[in-house]
Amino acid sequence: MDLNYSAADLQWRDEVRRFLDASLPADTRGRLLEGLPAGVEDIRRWQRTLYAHGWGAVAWPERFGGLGLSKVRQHLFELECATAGAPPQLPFGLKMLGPVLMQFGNPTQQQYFLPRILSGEHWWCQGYSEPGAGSDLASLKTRAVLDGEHYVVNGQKAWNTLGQHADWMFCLVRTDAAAKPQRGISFLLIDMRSPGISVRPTKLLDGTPEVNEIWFENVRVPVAQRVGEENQGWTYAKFLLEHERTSIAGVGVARRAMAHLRRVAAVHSQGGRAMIEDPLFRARVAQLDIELTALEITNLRMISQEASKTAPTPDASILKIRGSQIQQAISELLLETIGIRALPFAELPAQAPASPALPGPVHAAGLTANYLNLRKLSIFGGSNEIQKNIIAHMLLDS
Amino acid sequence: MDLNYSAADLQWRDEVRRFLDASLPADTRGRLLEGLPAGVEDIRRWQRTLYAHGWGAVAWPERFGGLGLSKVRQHLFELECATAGAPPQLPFGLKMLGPVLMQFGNPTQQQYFLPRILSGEHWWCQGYSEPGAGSDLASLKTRAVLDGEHYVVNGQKAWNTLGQHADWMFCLVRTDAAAKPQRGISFLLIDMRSPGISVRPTKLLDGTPEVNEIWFENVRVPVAQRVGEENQGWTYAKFLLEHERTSIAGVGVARRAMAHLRRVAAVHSQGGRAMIEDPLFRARVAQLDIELTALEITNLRMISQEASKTAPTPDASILKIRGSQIQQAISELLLETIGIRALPFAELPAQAPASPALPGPVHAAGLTANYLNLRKLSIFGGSNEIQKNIIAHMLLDS
Amino acid sequence: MDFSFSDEQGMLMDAARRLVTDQYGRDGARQRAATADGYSRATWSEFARLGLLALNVPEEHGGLDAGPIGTLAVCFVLGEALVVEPFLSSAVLATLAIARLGSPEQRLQWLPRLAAGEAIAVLAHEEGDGGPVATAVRTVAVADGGEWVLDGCKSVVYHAPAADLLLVTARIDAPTGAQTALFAVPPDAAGVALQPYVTVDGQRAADISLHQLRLPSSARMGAEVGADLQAVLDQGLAALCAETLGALERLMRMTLDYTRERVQFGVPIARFQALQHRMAEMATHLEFARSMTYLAASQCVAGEPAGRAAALSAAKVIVGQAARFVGQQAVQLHGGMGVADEYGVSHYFKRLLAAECRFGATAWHLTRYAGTL
Amino acid sequence: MDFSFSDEQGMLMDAARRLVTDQYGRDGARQRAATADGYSRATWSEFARLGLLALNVPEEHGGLDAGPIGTLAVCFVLGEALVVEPFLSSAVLATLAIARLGSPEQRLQWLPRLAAGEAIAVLAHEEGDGGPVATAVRTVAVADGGEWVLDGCKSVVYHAPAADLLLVTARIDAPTGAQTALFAVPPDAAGVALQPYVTVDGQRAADISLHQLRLPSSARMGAEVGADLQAVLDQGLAALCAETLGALERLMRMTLDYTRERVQFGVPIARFQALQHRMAEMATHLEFARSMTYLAASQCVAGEPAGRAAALSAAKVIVGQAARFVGQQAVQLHGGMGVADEYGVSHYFKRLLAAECRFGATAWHLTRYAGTL
Repeated sequence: MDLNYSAADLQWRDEVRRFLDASLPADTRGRLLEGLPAGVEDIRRWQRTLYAHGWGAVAWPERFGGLGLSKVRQHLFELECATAGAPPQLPFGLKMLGPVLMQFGNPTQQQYFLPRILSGEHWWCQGYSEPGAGSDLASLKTRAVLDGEHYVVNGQKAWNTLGQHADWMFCLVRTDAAAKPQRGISFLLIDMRSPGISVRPTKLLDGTPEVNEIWFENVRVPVAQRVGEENQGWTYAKFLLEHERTSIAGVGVARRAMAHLRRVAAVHSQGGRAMIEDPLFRARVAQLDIELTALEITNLRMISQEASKTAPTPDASILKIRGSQIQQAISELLLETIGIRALPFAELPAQAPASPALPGPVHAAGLTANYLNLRKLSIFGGSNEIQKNIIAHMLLDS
Repeated sequence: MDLNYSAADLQWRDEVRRFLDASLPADTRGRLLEGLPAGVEDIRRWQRTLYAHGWGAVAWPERFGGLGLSKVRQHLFELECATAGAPPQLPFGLKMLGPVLMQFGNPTQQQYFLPRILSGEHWWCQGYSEPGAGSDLASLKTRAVLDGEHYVVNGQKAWNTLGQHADWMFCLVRTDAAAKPQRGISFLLIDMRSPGISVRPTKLLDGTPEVNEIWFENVRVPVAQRVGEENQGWTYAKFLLEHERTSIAGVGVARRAMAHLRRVAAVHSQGGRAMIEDPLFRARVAQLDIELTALEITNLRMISQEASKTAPTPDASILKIRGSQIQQAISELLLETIGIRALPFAELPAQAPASPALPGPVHAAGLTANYLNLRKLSIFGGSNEIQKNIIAHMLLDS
Repeated sequence: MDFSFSDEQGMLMDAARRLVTDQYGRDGARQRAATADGYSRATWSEFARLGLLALNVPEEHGGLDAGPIGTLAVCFVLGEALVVEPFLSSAVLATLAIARLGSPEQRLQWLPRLAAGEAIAVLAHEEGDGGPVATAVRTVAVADGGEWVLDGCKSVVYHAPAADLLLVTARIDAPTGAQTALFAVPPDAAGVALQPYVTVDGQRAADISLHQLRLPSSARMGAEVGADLQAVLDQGLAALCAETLGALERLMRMTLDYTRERVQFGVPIARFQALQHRMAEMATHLEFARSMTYLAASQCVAGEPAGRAAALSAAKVIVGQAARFVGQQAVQLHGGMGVADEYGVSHYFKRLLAAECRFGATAWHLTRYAGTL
Repeated sequence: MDFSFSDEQGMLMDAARRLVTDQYGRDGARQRAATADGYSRATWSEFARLGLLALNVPEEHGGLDAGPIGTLAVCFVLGEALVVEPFLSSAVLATLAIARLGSPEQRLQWLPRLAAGEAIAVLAHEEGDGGPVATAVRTVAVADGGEWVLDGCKSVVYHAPAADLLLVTARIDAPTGAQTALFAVPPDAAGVALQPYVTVDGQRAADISLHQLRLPSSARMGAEVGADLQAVLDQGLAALCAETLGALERLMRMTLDYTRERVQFGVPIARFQALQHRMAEMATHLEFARSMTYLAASQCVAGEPAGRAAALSAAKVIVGQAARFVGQQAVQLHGGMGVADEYGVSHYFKRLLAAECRFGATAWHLTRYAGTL
């Protein structure tokens, strides 16, 4: 047992830091370190920058253009990027579809799609949830009927994240209505410019149009864009959900938020005293900082031991719950730091580096929006209630 | 709306205070104000004292020897007694069986038993829970078979509080095994000296023998000791459970504990500073003190509005949950006040006014036992989980 | 000990409920938030017509003088519908301030107009330093040749953009120590600058800066105003608690309804015990908040100042924690519907969030209460 | 980055597990608690026979020098069974103190005897003022004609009643400032008085008062011992975390088993979602406690002092909060069985409670950590 990074790991970290120093745009960095979310263009530009450096997908195997990094070095990469103020890499292509294509896609699919994920040319989105099937994916209703060399897709997807910018969607559709709920589902890749698709962005609590409702009306999808076998989509979806969870804890983003909290609490005064000097407030910051350390060690422990697992574990669910709770709690403390200055509110502009135009201290401008936005963390991607169900079943059935 | 006590209520409170000043034994008072539990003899003696003053059962109607007090004055009486350091009056006869006998007992039963409850001559206990039927009373198995003028009772009761001192037990028994679970139950009064009863006291976490297992082996109970109709016992039990809950919040006891917490925290130092001067600790005391105020107002509001209720409410369950949580939380803070001095441990002597013989400050002696003992509050009398079920059903089915 | 409303208070609630039903419908708060003013002048006239703006006007000026309990009754109903008209700002805080502290001329000038809905006044006191304390003022008033000169800043003054009159607190350094004073200030006076904005709960507020603002000596209201101003602030806090209680109760009801209707895994999600227990906890928070809201109003009727301060802080802590818990859990139990801005939960969540921050946040009141132990 | 145990550490765990299986059975802790000594000398000999008492003895003295990770591995297993023999007191704390600070003679005199189980030593340091800090000593040592004279009190010294040697810390006021010094003290020396008692977790401890205790100069161990003593205390805290983790894991398992077996309302109570979610939360606390226990031991291997102090405080906070939550919920989910002293849960609950209080309570460590922010 040795909880220190190896010298080689630390070398990698230093390399990442040098790269970030040199290549992360100052406007993006400034915006993210102030607690504001990355804009769409920040995300696109950063993926292009990483790709140009050969780091478009550090976790992918080398034969698909990745670095084949160990899990620990993946963690270091994400941690360093996040704490430096880099935008997130979109998970839909890189972490979700990519591994599915590598495992189940045919060579044509792999050769066409994987490089375009890597370069950022294709923005992918996920078509899983539906209005009546949020947590309960197996009850999805969007139908695809075979018509010669095409599937004809009809139905509706909901809570689709950032799909209004997407070029492609990977999508679960029902291809056999007679089968049991989890059978009869297929996994299709759909060009978002196909006729018959309409997209309606929905604002979240903070006013950002981050999720969409998407309707399919007789959308024709070539059979060649089905991944794997017909009616086996549930298998691929499960595989994907497992891969989605590698960096589910969000340690890097939480570390960035914690640093931000400490900066704001040192600057903002209430009653003539910087908030960080208030013993109660300071203790709450300390509690969260400790929990974040426990989350990070737990994350490292779980990914280190992943290779030696013999049975499924509730690890990912534990990380998802605590990760979301900690991020939400940091956002709450940030809000409390500024007291009454949490009240003035404006929706965030979409692009770096602008803050919302509000009177009062600049550091207060995005904090309310941030708090509101992060309420989603305990709901999307499998609510914390669903995660607890998973944990309990694993504990009790083992 | 007026949340102040009326002048007449305050007069009553002053009368109670004068009585307590004059009549509450100093040894009992000292012991209870130090956070130690009342001994069996404290309880017996106090009931005799109250009875002699005509206050054996202030809540009972005057025709049965009570004062017919309003709910608000009952609250004041219990509050004043508890905060002054008076022992509890045992609820089994006064609050549970008494009202059942007044409502459903025949005149013979009323005339024999009620005065003996009032005087303290009869110590009653409750025979509800069984090893396989704790929260789930309807599944009880103790059988009573009619044999001439007697029922013959066989079975086992569990988690019986203080029955080792009892003269009588009111008891739920199954008289019709073929009926549905809640039918076929009868309500018997059993003389604890009947042949065939054996009692085994069980120690709780703090070492006090507070609950018992009780076995019945061919115990003969005269039919005249059945309350009400055969197989209608569930009706009486439900009536009883509702009456049990009048002072379920435990405001008085919690107020006494809070006063004790503030005394100990002002006296006990850690790191050269009285605990109450530690801002974090003080804030936790403040939070609890506030919650206790909210509990008291809620209790008063709910009992004030009881008369005008048209439908069942979750009031009692809300009071039980929050009352037990607050008492437990006070006991936790008391424990934390004394730091490492919580470690020395001895079981409490049964009689007033002695504290356990331990080195270290006297105020620390009973705190660990108190914390351990009070874990029962969220379990006995319908666990907090059961209470939440009740609340949810009332909310959702209304 | 009486927890019921009088017949008169019941009639006030009925009036408020009628107004809300007629004027607000299902989406009134959201519609108003999208307008330039952020509230409806037509609705404001309706408030006046129903007599609700005279609630805190003394009887001698033709008002109802309904007191803190009457105010509670009305604010509770307004909170249920998330009413955004400046009731709390003008008809509670400012009206009370003028009634208590105004000169006979000022009372005659303003109270009838406020009661008739012809003018809106706001109290500009808070400067961002924490709690609703009359003496916490850094804005300075200096006497200069028969005039007063004010310099300072006021933070997040709700409904200031709509106001015809600002009641501004300032500190006067007198030989006997600093005093709080109150001034009647026209919003368009030279030296007054408003920075208006939308608040998180969709209302309108402004920061107000006062720079060499010159006022005639008649602008000063009352002399040493500390105790009266504190009583006004206390009633404002009690009214905010009542509004918040209304919002809490409606949100609880919405959550119960939603979980009964929403089907997942083949059953209404209200059947899931974990969610049932969560709702039981929400209901418990709600009942505590109700009790403490009643206590707060009751203390404003009869409490002596020190006990009143402790009780109000206790109430704000309980109501604030209820707002946090019930708000967050309502969002969580609504799932995607909870975080989508277009559904109703969002609006309630944000109003509850604003209530947490206004009149001193939960932590501030907890610390003040701890100081009284 | 490696979270696995080495083969050697695995063998230590196996040895400990063998000992526990052979010696403890189902009820070993409870049986021992009921005896006069509070532990079993036979078991102690078995510890020695298996080499476990040499765990922290340097190799030059024939020991295993297994370090903090080896100690973690063993203490985890001992915690699972609630072992009450003085392993942490004597084989970790006192053995490390002598190995680090004893003179060659003291090491030769004591280490072989401690490893052989022929003697028990305890470190008497804590004085009731909070945390495990080397410099927090009020007991005074004064030089007097070639001897030392000690006066002071030590609080809640675990296993002191069984000790053949007390290692007592005291403060010496030197011209360069106060120093912490360590003294080897025979428990039967004149001026030493023990007040023995049972602790809440059924172990044995004593308060120790030192009154004009005269010691030869050779009794002093080392010179300025602060840094080494701190390292020993830190290892003790890490070992306590490991013990606690073992107890937590076993209690979690017991709770899962119980809820699968206990039937209410016709089904095993493990089917109730509210209880399932509670157990999921318990498991989450457990996993955090595991991570931080590993971090604590790892920091004792390699951390620099300031970072080590912060990490240890963080670990104690997480482990202490896990002990509180898992302990209380295990009792709650066991219902009546949870609060009845004769069932197994009771013993685990009390051991976890004791762990919360020892080596600085949760609040103390949280405050210390907050000071490092």
